[in-house]
Amino acid sequence: MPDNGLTPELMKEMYYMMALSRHMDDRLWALNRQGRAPTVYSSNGHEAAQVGSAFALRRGEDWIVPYYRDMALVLAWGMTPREVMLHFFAKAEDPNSGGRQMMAHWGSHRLHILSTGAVVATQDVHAAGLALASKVLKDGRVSVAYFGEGSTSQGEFHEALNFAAVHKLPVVFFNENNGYAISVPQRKQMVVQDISARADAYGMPGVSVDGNDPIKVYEVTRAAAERARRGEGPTLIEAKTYRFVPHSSDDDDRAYRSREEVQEHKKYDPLLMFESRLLADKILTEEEKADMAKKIKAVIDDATSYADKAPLPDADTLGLYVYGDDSK
Amino acid sequence: MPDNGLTPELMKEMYYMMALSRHMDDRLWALNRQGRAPTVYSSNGHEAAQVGSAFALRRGEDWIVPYYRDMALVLAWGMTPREVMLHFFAKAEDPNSGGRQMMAHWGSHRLHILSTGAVVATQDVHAAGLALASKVLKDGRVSVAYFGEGSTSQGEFHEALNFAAVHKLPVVFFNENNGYAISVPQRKQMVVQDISARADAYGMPGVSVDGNDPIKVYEVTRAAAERARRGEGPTLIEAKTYRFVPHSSDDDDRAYRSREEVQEHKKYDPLLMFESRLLADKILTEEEKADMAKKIKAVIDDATSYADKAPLPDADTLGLYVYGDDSK
Amino acid sequence: MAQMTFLEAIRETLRQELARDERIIVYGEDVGVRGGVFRVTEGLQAEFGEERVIDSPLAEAAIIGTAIGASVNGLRPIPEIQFADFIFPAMNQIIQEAARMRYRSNNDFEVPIVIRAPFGGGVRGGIYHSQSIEAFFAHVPGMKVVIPSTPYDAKGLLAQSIEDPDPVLFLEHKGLYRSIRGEVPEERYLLPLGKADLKREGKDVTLITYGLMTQLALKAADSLAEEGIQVDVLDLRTIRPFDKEAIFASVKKTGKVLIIHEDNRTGGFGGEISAVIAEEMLFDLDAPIMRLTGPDVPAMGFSPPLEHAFMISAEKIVEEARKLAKF
Amino acid sequence: MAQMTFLEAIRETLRQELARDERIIVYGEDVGVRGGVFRVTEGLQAEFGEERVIDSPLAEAAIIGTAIGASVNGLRPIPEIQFADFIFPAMNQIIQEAARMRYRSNNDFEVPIVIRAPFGGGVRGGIYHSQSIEAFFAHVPGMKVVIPSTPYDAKGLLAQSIEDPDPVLFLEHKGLYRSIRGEVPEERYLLPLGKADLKREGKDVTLITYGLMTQLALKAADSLAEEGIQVDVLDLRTIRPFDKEAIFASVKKTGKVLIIHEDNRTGGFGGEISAVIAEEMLFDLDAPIMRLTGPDVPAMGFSPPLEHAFMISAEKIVEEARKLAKF
Ligand SMILES: Cc1ncc(C[n+]2csc(CCOP(=O)(O)OP(=O)(O)O)c2C)c(N)n1
Ligand SMILES: Cc1ncc(C[n+]2csc(CCOP(=O)(O)OP(=O)(O)O)c2C)c(N)n1
Ligand SMILES: [Mg+2]
Ligand SMILES: [Mg+2]
Repeated sequence: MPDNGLTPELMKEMYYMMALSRHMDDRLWALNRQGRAPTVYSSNGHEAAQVGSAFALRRGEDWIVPYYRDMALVLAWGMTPREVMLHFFAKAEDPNSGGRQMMAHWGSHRLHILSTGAVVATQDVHAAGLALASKVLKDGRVSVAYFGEGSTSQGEFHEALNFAAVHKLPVVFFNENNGYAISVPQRKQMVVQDISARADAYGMPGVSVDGNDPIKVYEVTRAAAERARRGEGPTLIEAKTYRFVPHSSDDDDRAYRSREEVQEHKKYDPLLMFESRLLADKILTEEEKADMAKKIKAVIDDATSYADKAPLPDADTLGLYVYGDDSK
Repeated sequence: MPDNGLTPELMKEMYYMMALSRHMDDRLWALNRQGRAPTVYSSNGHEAAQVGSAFALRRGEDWIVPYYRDMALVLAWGMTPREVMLHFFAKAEDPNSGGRQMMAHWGSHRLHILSTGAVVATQDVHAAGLALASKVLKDGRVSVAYFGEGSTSQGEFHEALNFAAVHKLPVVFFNENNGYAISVPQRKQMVVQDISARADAYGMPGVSVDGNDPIKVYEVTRAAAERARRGEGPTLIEAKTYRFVPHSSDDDDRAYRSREEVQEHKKYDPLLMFESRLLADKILTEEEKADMAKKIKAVIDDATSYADKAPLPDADTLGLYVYGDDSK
Repeated sequence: MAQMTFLEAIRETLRQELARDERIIVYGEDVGVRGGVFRVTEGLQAEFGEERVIDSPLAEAAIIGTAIGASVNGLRPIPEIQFADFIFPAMNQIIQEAARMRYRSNNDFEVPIVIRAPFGGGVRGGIYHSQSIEAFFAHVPGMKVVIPSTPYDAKGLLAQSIEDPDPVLFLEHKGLYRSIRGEVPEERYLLPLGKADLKREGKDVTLITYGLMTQLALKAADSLAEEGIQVDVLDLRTIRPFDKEAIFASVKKTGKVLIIHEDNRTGGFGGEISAVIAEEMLFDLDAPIMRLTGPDVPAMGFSPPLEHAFMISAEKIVEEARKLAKF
Repeated sequence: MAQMTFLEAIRETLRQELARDERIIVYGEDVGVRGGVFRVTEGLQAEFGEERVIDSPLAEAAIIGTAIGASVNGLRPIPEIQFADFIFPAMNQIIQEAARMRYRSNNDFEVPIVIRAPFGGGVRGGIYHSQSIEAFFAHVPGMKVVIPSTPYDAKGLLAQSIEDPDPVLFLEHKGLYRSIRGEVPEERYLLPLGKADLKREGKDVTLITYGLMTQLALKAADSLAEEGIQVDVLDLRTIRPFDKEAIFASVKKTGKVLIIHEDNRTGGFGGEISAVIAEEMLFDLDAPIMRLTGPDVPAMGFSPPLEHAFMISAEKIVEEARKLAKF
């Protein structure tokens, strides 16, 4: 195996982030089912793709433009569990939106996570724009847009890739292909099997990778980021993965996919597979694993109770920050 | 040469249509320069692509959704020179828009030319929609969208092709690639050299053809239309050609391309090349050619004077046809 | 007569219309197998097949643009936009194409499509699942904009929208879907576009509104009646065209007007209503023309205090109407 | 002071700003080598290079969307939409993204971009090269909409728009580009957004307008003066925010209001202006609030009789103002 820069420590950190996200996600569903928050969007199943790619970038310095599926990504990028929970509970302190946006609409200037709305594929264009500035200002940053395969049907996906290719921008388009857009399976969304096949239309490299393997994802993302930093332009990456839970807590996925199908995919659970591998390779010990589990539980408990107690935004703040001069 | 269904008579008709369009175009520019009409959009240079494709379809039965560059197309499709001139002069009798739209915004329900606006790439989606109805209603029609290479940067181009591919619609996307979008050369518009390379992203066949050869264009269009009629779905055709005149009469192309470049392309003038070939192949005689030239002049003279004398729309009609119930 | 929710009335109308006219197709994101994210189209694909109830790719401009083409070539498409907030990628197709097609072709073409979209807030949707979008489209000549407030109206207006030869935007307030029930005749009936419905008669103040706000206004009217204030509740039902005659008749009677909408205030459709009154009825007025609207912030916040502060309520209506009555 | 056309004033301001601030980039379709289809950006690419004056692909959503991203990462983009009629494919990026970014992020992000777009008719542009689009954007919290009427104003307002920390739509009426000349100081100056300019003082009637219509109103004011009618010509300069104080001050004085815009009547911004007057100044009015606007047809016809029938003229203004004066 060529040196990919991944030390055992980094791999353990990756594993930790994946496990943290999975457990956070489980907690969010539990809280939702208890009626304590109205909506969950999950990264459950996508952890390897998200965490693997995050580790390949300069976290906090490069720009990411995530979508609602990307909790594992923003955790790996530096958002704390408390911050995620504050967002989930829509509290005033939520750094993503101050409780203004529904869960999973990420954003943090400090962390270089561009604020996101809900309209899919807009983030692709924004990432190209961030990269346009990097090219002009020569700041050495790479920008990465994250998006589902369904969103590639949008015109803005096409416009973003084309613009970025023409201007050789330092940007990576990172697709998390889970085979469904809510209930719509990929074959009703497009004829091609691989999202990466769309890269040729823009004269940029397209690469498909096993999105359940964080190391492979790390490697392709790293290569794409390096290429971007060298001034050679954008790359389209497709990480093939699966979503283990419904689209959101408002969805019921039994209407559109069989339990057998879901079970089949669970055989390739990215978290469990990575765990086995790290254990087998003796990168992770059973003891470390147990410690991490304990730590994760503590961190999530802390985040939950902190966020639970935090105040809601004041109704009087409704009119603030429509314009920059409002704050003066 | 395999039998492509093109009889000498049809080839002569093709030639006639190409020559008619070229001479119409020359007349439009002359009228514009005399101050008798404010704007010309030309098909000058694109005649082979447009006429060749028209002859491969069921003219008047299939649907075409042209763009402003397509005067030769609509003439070949059945619009009369008088109708074109009425449109150019924005007279009440103009069947395209009753003088409401600027020149080259074609449309005729009778001829199955869908009314077009100016926003590029919208027609791609409309053609897919016409074809969706054909699929449901099984009317056997094929729809064809025409568009420039610049317009393929628009999101709606992408959405149209994807939608058509998923639903296997009987539609053909016909690109007239002249290398420029007003002043912007293709290399600033996209990285790929061939528009047809964009077809793979939708899992549909893409084919590039010499757009200066009406026979070749005819053949690929015919194959695409047959494929569509067989229920096998859409095709993307790229006809490579050149525009010999500025983008419109408001443009000055010396700012963005050299006279040498234009002269170089004139060596491949589709009208002159086709004429030589028909003469060499003895499909057309010098005498027939002279007769046609005479007829064309007469037809254009007639159209010009007819349209010139025709009344302008009455100002009182301004409020008509905003809604269907207005007419009641 | 059957009691139905607002949502059921729409579903039943779609079913009845699909059965009545083979040219009708319904499509959009998740409308088929899943029956729509709100279940409005539940069961329709099973009943009418995959060719007439279509799960489309995730592309709003394509959804509307293909509907335009399909309508020209003989179908009667009823595309759905999953949330009104996501209609913006299709604005070009709606405004520049669907709404201008008849005019630009000098009546040679028409675009009979009905675009359905759930809109509005108060349902914990946050900034991107709560928006009111009607003002953008009510400004567009060539468009019609229909916004029903009851199950009965929803059926009659939807059937009429399908009959209409022009593009109709049919907006369904999410707050009505399951909260409002009412009697709905089984047989087909049509309610005209452009005619308001005086949902309650009074004499002191005119409340002019549409959609969910009509229900809130009716609640407010009850409370106001207890205070001895009698209000007209004029439900516009359609805002383009809108029923000036009905507005003028009510204003003539009361001399006092409160216009209510959830949409942002500045540039909202309330301004237009106010303007026609100020143009034509100025000397019939006994008080300033007042508007009670959503505030001028980009959209509704997600957190309950923010959502609550944004939303119109019966209480807020009572308060404003009372001020006017006492004016 | 130099005499300049409206168009030259904009070009010179862009040049001055590009020279002043390295973070500014100008881009759009044909703005580079060709200098724009109206020549507004002529010479800028030669002077500032291909990296700062960019010929972009033909894709409006990408133009605006990349400007958003670029502004977040440190640039000050001034994207151009070639004709305002072609802004619709970018509506989603403008309304849902640029205008909502600050609010949705609770002030963590801002989008300082200036979108320039030529708009308006009377120049033989027909349905798709003549439209007025301001009402769509004036309805959007988070947006600012600037519409200058003179070369002097164009410079000061464009410079201020560039300074502004929020997205600004800067609309340039094509009818002003070469027809209007005026003195323009060479040095940089800023005119505040949200402040109207009383371009002429009268006492009998208030004309409220913006853009090219200001010039027509000033012409009308001359004719009216000959008849002994003195009008206020209040040029709003920016319609979001708009200057209520200046409106109220003038209405207080004259008691008679004529609002003028070329945009379609129903749902146009005139309704909003009328509504705030009817809300706050009703008892200062001596006559109905009148609007003189483009008619409710999808857009301006191409043929001269149709274009002429659509357009506002000084004569039409005189006629309406005279009626009001005599009221
Ligand atoms: C423009 C737009 N239309 C519709 C929606 C509603 N919607 C939210 S998520 C979604 C499916 C997205 O699927 P995909 O891109 O595959 O991402 P996944 O959720 O599978 O990760 C839809 C239709 C939206 N957010 N934006
Ligand atoms: C959405 C949109 N943006 C901008 C324009 C202005 N415009 C008209 S034609 C044109 C260039 C089109 O180039 P291409 O598609 O290559 O067609 P060609 O004229 O070369 O045949 C532009 C930018 C438009 N009509 N529509
Ligand atoms: Mg997916
Ligand atoms: Mg071209």
